[in-house]
Amino acid sequence: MTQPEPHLLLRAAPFLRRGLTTPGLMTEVILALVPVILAAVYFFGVSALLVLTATTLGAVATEWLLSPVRPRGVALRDGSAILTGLILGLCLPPGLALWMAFLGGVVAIGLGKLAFGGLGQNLFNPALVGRAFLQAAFPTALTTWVPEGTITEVLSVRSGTFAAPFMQSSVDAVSTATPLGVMKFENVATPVADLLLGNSAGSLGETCGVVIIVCGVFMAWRRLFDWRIPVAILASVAAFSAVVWVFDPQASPSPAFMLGSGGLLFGAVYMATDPVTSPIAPRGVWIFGIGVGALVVLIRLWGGLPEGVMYAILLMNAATPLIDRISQPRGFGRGRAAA
Amino acid sequence: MNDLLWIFVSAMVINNFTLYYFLGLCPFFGVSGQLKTAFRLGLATIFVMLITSLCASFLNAFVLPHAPYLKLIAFIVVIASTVQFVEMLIRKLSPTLFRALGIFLPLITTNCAILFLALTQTSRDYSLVQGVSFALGAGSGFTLALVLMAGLRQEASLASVPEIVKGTALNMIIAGLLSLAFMGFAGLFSAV
Amino acid sequence: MSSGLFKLSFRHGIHPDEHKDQTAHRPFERMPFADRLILPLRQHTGAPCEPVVGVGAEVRRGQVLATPGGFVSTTLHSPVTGRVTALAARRHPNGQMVPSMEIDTDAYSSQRLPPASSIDWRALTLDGFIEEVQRAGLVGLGGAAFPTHVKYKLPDGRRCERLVVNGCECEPYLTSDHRTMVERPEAVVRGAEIVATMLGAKETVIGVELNKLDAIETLRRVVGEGPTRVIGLNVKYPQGAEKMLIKSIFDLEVPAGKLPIDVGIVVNNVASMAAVADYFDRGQPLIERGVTVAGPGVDRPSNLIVPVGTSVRDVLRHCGLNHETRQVIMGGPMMGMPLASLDVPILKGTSGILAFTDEVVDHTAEYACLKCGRCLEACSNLLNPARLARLARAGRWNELEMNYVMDCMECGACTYACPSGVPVVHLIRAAKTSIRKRKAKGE
Amino acid sequence: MTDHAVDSSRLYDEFVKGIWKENPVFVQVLGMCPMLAVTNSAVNALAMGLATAFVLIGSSVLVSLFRRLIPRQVRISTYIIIIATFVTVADFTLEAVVPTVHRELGAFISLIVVNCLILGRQEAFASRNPIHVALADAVGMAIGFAFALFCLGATREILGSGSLFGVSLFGENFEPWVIMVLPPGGFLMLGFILLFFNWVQQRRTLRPSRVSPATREAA
Repeated sequence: MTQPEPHLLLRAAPFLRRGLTTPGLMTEVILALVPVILAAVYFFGVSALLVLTATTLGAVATEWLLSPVRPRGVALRDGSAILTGLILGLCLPPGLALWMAFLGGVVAIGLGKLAFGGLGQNLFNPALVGRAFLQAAFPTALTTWVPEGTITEVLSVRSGTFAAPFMQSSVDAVSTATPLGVMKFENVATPVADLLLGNSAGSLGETCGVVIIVCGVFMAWRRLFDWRIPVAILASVAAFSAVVWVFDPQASPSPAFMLGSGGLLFGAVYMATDPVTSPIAPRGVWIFGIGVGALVVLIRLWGGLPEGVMYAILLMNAATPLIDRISQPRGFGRGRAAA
Repeated sequence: MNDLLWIFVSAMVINNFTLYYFLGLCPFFGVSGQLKTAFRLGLATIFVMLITSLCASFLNAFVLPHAPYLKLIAFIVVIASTVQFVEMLIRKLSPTLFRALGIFLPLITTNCAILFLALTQTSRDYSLVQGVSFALGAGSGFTLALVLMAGLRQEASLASVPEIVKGTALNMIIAGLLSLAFMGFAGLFSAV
Repeated sequence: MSSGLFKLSFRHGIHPDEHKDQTAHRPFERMPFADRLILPLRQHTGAPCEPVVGVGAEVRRGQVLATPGGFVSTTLHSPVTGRVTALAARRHPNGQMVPSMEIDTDAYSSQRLPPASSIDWRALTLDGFIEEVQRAGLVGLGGAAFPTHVKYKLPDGRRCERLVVNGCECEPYLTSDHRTMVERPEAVVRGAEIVATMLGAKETVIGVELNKLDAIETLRRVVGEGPTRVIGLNVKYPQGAEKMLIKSIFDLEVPAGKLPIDVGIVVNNVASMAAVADYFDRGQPLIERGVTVAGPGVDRPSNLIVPVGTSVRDVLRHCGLNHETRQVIMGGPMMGMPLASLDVPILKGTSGILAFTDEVVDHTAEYACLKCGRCLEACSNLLNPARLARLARAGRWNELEMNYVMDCMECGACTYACPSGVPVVHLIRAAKTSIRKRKAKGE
Repeated sequence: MTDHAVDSSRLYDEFVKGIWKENPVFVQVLGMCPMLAVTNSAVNALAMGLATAFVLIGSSVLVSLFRRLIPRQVRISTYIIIIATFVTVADFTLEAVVPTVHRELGAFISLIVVNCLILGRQEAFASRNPIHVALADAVGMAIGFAFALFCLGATREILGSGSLFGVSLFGENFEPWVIMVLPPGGFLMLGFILLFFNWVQQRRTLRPSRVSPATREAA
């Protein structure tokens, strides 16, 4: 008859959880990156893997060393450092000197994330901070593009890849321009099919549009990000560039070219969608996406740089607190709809 | 027309006074803790810059050719007293506007951005209209940077920033990243 | 059937697993009278009631033990025939020691209610009716235990246009309201009829979620072609919250800080309606209630009619409490109370007792908030819980109030939805308490 | 102690405080405009530091000298005119002596006028102290300021150009971190230096509490 008194757990309501966890979501995002990584390896061979390893190592090492979370290494469990490293690596050019890639990972986590207190506290997308830092620090190295490889050259690695730390990576004879560069400086558009299939020069992750779109659809379906962000960005880029194109089809690129070229797809799917640095409410998300789209078109068509996705996202990251402020949910029973 | 647009855009985002020339950092870091104050200070700055630009054009046309060594002193004295005068005028005419912007006016006068505006306008030989465009661009660029900074700082104030980064170091890092983001505007409209 | 197929709902909210099949088809059984009952003098929101019998008094089942200690307070009746053995502080389910009455059951009594005639409610004025309801000891049986008669006291200048009967039972696991609707539809409709007539409501709507089709059907059969409508609602938590229910049925938002009566609506729980009918037709005050006992920690999940004051331990034993139980919850899993001890009584407002084992106990580790917005999409109060939680952590009281923290009804949907395991609603609850304390101190 | 000893130790304190404990840049965070704008190389930083030192010392002496003659109501304007005069002198001198540096510093030499450090010292110190104390304070602050400028300029030049005072440090193959000579690098570098400063301060405050039991035992 006597039953043991169960040792009762005292935690306040609610007692049920939906069963999603942050590490789980991160793992899924990393899984959704795998096809893009594979595409990068397919087009750029071993050097792609090397760059990705270097950035990821840089990111992980910094998180391990500098994160205030104790015991050491616990901060790595959420997987965000790996994700940052991989995304950073995918927006770097193949054949970049590995010490630069490593430095990028260090800066991304150290400056972009830990300085603000770690995961969830950063104001700018860490991977983009790393990328923008490298771009500003080593403009030449970051804009030296090797032509997309062929299968036979899978194992070939640029000689500059292994440059000693802080030393220049000697520039190979073969270098080429990205479709956006060609467009900007020579006004020649690369066929859209080539852009989507990856037959063009560019950063590791950005050349093969089809893979990114497929992964993006997967992530939207799994609700790993707010689908509104990429939709808003791509739609606004298409809309703004269409307006310009209609007025001056000779000198300006077509909307299709704008969508397919450069880091737009990659940025819209993997970088702008970082929940920490994008607005939280749907209305704010639309503003954010349209803002990114408008800035991309502005910088690409009238700016001094061929590509503006990175800066566009960083600038909108900066505006995110303000957007959040004006797009707060209204509160039940407040505002117009209240009886 | 393009020329005016370029002067405006250049002063506003490409060579943003704060994020590119490091001007007006005292109010930039001092006032950007609160969004509302930041915005008001920005508006007040636009206003003072307009007055400055007009004053500088006037001095350049009528006074400085005769006494170039007086440039610095003339700018400071004339601009400060004009702003003082306008401040009194506003206080008389619109107490509401005075409460919103007026208290900032004397503060801004001693801001290096104002003096820089006058000096640059002079050294670039801007006409009156160009000067106004320059002042408007610089002012709105300052406001933009200030408001963005205020938003970011308010957000960061909720974050668990490490003790050794807190304070000025964090502000510097935020400003640095903002300045990095603004590099995207480099060369904007220069080809037009 | 037509109205049941409309997409009636409110914005946001969550869809937790229902877990209702464990007990949804188990008819009410009567819980045997326990040897000893503990009756806290405060089982409702408001002032505690004042005892009118002393220690040693012999009491009959249904006899008044304590009278209301104010308008927002109610009567307490004896659930058994027996003897008052103590009037002292006893453990309340919320963990505090509160003045309570202890009654030892008379083992030889038949425990039959003394015969009472029905009350001619049609002859009562509204004020007389309110007094009678208070005399019946009725409180909201949905869980909040707000004295029912207080809702009927219409503020000056307000009229009750519509009566809404809340049959949502949106909390997972709980099925006692469901069973009440299926087994006693006449009582529910009858109670609603009494209340609607007394309040002068022109329209009565019984809102039931569409996961209880049998209840909808049964109620519709009883209602027939009368003025009362039974409406099926899309299943979503927290539809049982008054304001969400009103939004779902009438597409009407009760303004923040206002009550349903401010838009001419009174909302009552279905079980409360049945209790009203019991009192006015049979003279039975609120001395027992339907309780769902469920969860993997009990071997025989059931719906029980439990005399108020029965200890949780007795109820769980009756249903076969097993050794794996790690957590016992009074109420639903979203808004209920965790129990530190099983020696606490079932209260008038107790809709369920859930025994959770390790499998279902929430072990989510906490990670940093990623501002993913899932809490925002869960919040039917249209707030920004992520921001509120961050502000609460930083102790920014003014900003919290500017972000309408006081509107939060603590339904817990945000915490449920959070992938990072942030205790969102806990932080908000604590912040609200602090703000109230500061206000009380400051003014 | 004689009056003279008190006086000289006070002079020393006033002199030293500006260099570390109340360093105008690292601690008070004043005069940041020139601080960041001209510190992309060590030479520019040093030139700016010297120019500022000249103006600061000169105007401190002058203000201290005339401190009883300046009416309170117009004191700020008077300070500004005094400072502006010194700045004009410095501007023309630099232009004559080192025209290349003058060109690089551009308008920033003129902007010394509105450097809050200088005005702040006049208002807070020079106008209230006898001339030798004011001089000690001004020299200390000037050295502190120049030191901070130099630190920033040197680090930015070393990383950003791989050289110091134009002398290449790491050989031909060094890959410069261009960002360090760009505006963002200025903010970030100052951020890092402040961070380092905080770190040193923090360790200083932490150390006694950590070490004390052991020290006490040893004693």
